[in-house]
Amino acid sequence: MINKVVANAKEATQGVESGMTMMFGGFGLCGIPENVIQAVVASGVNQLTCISNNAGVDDFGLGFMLQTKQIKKMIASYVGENDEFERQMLSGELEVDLIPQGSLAERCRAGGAGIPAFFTPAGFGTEVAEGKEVREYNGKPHILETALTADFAFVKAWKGDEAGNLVFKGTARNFNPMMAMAGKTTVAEVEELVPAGELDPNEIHTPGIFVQRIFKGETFEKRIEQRTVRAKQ
Amino acid sequence: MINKVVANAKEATQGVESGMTMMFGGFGLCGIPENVIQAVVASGVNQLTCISNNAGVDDFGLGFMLQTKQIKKMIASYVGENDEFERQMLSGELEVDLIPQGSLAERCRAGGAGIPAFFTPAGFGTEVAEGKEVREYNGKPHILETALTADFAFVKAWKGDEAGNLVFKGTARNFNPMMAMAGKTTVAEVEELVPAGELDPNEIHTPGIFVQRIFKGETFEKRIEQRTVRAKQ
Amino acid sequence: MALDKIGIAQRIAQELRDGWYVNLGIGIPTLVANYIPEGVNVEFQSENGILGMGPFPFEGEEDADLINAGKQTITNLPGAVYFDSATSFAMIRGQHVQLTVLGAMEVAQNGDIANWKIPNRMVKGMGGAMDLVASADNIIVAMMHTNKKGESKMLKECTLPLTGVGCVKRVVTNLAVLDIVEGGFKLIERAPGVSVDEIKNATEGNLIIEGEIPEMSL
Amino acid sequence: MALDKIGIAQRIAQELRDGWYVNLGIGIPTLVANYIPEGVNVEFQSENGILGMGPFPFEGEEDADLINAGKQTITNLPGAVYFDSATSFAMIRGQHVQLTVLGAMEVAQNGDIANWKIPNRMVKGMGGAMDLVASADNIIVAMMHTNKKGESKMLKECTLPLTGVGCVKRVVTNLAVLDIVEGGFKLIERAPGVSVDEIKNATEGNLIIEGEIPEMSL
Repeated sequence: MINKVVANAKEATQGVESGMTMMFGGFGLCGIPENVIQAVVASGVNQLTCISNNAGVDDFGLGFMLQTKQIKKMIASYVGENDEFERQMLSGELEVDLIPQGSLAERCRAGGAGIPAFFTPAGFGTEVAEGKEVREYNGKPHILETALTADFAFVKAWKGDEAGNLVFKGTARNFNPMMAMAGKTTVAEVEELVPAGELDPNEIHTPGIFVQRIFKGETFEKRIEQRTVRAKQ
Repeated sequence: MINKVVANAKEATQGVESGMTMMFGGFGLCGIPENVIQAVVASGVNQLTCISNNAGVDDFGLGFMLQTKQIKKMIASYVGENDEFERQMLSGELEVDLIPQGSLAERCRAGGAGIPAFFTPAGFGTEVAEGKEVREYNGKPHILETALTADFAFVKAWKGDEAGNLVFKGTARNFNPMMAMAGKTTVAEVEELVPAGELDPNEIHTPGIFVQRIFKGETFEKRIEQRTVRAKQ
Repeated sequence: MALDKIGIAQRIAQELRDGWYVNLGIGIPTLVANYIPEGVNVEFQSENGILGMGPFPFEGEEDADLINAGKQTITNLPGAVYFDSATSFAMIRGQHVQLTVLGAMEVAQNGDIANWKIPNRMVKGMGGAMDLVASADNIIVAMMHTNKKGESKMLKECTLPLTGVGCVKRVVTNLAVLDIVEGGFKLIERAPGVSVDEIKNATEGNLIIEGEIPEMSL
Repeated sequence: MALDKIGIAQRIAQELRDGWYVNLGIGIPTLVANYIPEGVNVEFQSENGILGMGPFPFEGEEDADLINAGKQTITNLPGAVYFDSATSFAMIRGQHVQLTVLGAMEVAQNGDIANWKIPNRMVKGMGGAMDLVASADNIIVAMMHTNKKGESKMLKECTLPLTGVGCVKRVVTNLAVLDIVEGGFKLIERAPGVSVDEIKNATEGNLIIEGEIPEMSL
């Protein structure tokens, strides 16, 4: 067994540098690597290209890194929950590449899977297709999309073991598995860290081969963005 | 919940016709849909194109369908365990398309995922690349491979529920999840069939949306191809 | 009288067929789940990674790890399953989802749709909408027929950046049900008490009216 | 004396480095797992869907659902994980596996390898070999230096259909360790008691000999 355990978020983010490309798992605030984000903020690195489905909210998640202006370019599919983001984007301070959510997911998977490019129908005839090769398959136009990789991929799992194997909970899985595949160095923060052999090998979502460092997150706020409930009858 | 349960292999294979393309999950004899294979043999359909990583052995798995000469064309990655196969292939009775195992897996996934084509390095400079587009990425030549789909995909799982959700065991998972995605009609045979809600939604490998019919297999021989053991100390 | 959002959702719910997997977008489409016809079994997919989505949780039972694509806390139903985003869009792109219902800012008479960007003013991003509209065979748009200024959103050509081209099949608005056919918007049904003239006035694109146009029954 | 299969496996085991994920092909490569150097932690991947492969099971404990790529019954070690074939080759193609060891029928001095087909005589298929050799940065071939007739399998050019082009980095045979370099096979080590001349005679391709060639230490 190859042991991937490191002590904490600070140790897990050793080697991050200004100008790097970083992936952050999560959908909205669900399943984001909270502890790593704090550590990257504390590291003070900047001019980052960040790949994440969303950009957090003003005072949580990647929103922290927007406040500190550490992000030079954002690659995302939806950024509608963040005023500071919109301000920086419309003022031109922040470069933004918006891409379809499914293409984002598939491009990360492709990056991890050694597939340099693939055809998808998503975005044909829109701004997203500008400059991209178009080819017809099954009577339908498709555009050629390329793989995404990152210097660091930061993901958050529910449980993990010493070998870096990860299990996610509910819809907190989202982009985490593909980004784990696509990082040159992949860092996983987990709520529960167990010895190798404790996870059922049938129930692991992300094999440890994709994870270089794992640690038990210091704190998890797990903030809810839209608390919707119904009354008890 | 959309109920996918059918009574048995015979009912599950309703609609199979001569000339169809069929996928069969499994690696060697591990994780193959034994009961469905018997039903397809019994149905008497022929001129089939079969997509499967292997072709069974002479007297088990897809070997049965070779004996009955129901298969016109075989698409596989490795067929080294089957004398009748080799005979039919070398005599020209059987068309054979051998493709790299990883490309086979990825082409099935692509078929199910609406990705009509992708680039892979596998097979560049070999027979496999003949007639295929070559493009360089990251300084390395890649070939363009296209998606595979099938009229019927037959898979075998360990557990399944009424909604068609599937859980596999050990290395019996192999090609089953991708083929489940790529079938116009996907049929799953399972060792254990449980009511919807009994499987933990975190632990399902193949979501029921990919499965049109599910049944509890009548019998499972689960033959072992190479029984290798060590002595108890 | 023109429909409210609930009415639009109720009308769209009539389109659901037994055995369908359905993706509901944010806003009005989400409401469709509340009006599933009797005897019709459908499962709702949310592209962030769940099939078998249930209603909102009871107060105090919210789980931060269980949300829908609108980031709302939800529950799951028996038979539900969670998956990653690549698998989710494999379902969508691979046409395993039978119906997509989403909102729009503009729809054009050729089936083009725009719903993700107003240049220099609002850029929220397309989220999963571009994948959904490019992939699904069956796309229904839920929207208001006109904007707040009373200007039509049923256009000859979209003015905003497109989300997808020639993909919309049917539009259900507060005023009407319209199908995209060769030559324009074909009027299928009127909202209760809404006249054909009202619909005509609210539609900038070519409106095709053949025979008597029935009222919706909700 | 020329090495036997176990000797070849032992020599290749010396190439393992701590923290590596390793794919071992069928035949001699499989034996490498028995000779992992002290203090070196590696994990073995089998492309049919397991990481953390363990030894053969005790008699009576075989599980039909747990085999390696050679279809042999196996066990798993703590930290093991099962996955599907697409994920397995994502690991391989995505270069997450640090070393691939496989057999061959022929190797050419430019790094070409042939191991899947003898036209009109034997066609077993390439299995995962084409993906492995096209993807891995570090490929070691384990094989006999000559065939049963004594003819060299270390060639100027492969005569059989190729599995991959220019991909082999190192060959460990019963006679020698050879690296593929600009210009041919560079002789790195001799099997114990095997002379440089014996290796020269058994090598059809260009053999590069620089300085004193050390004997392997096993």
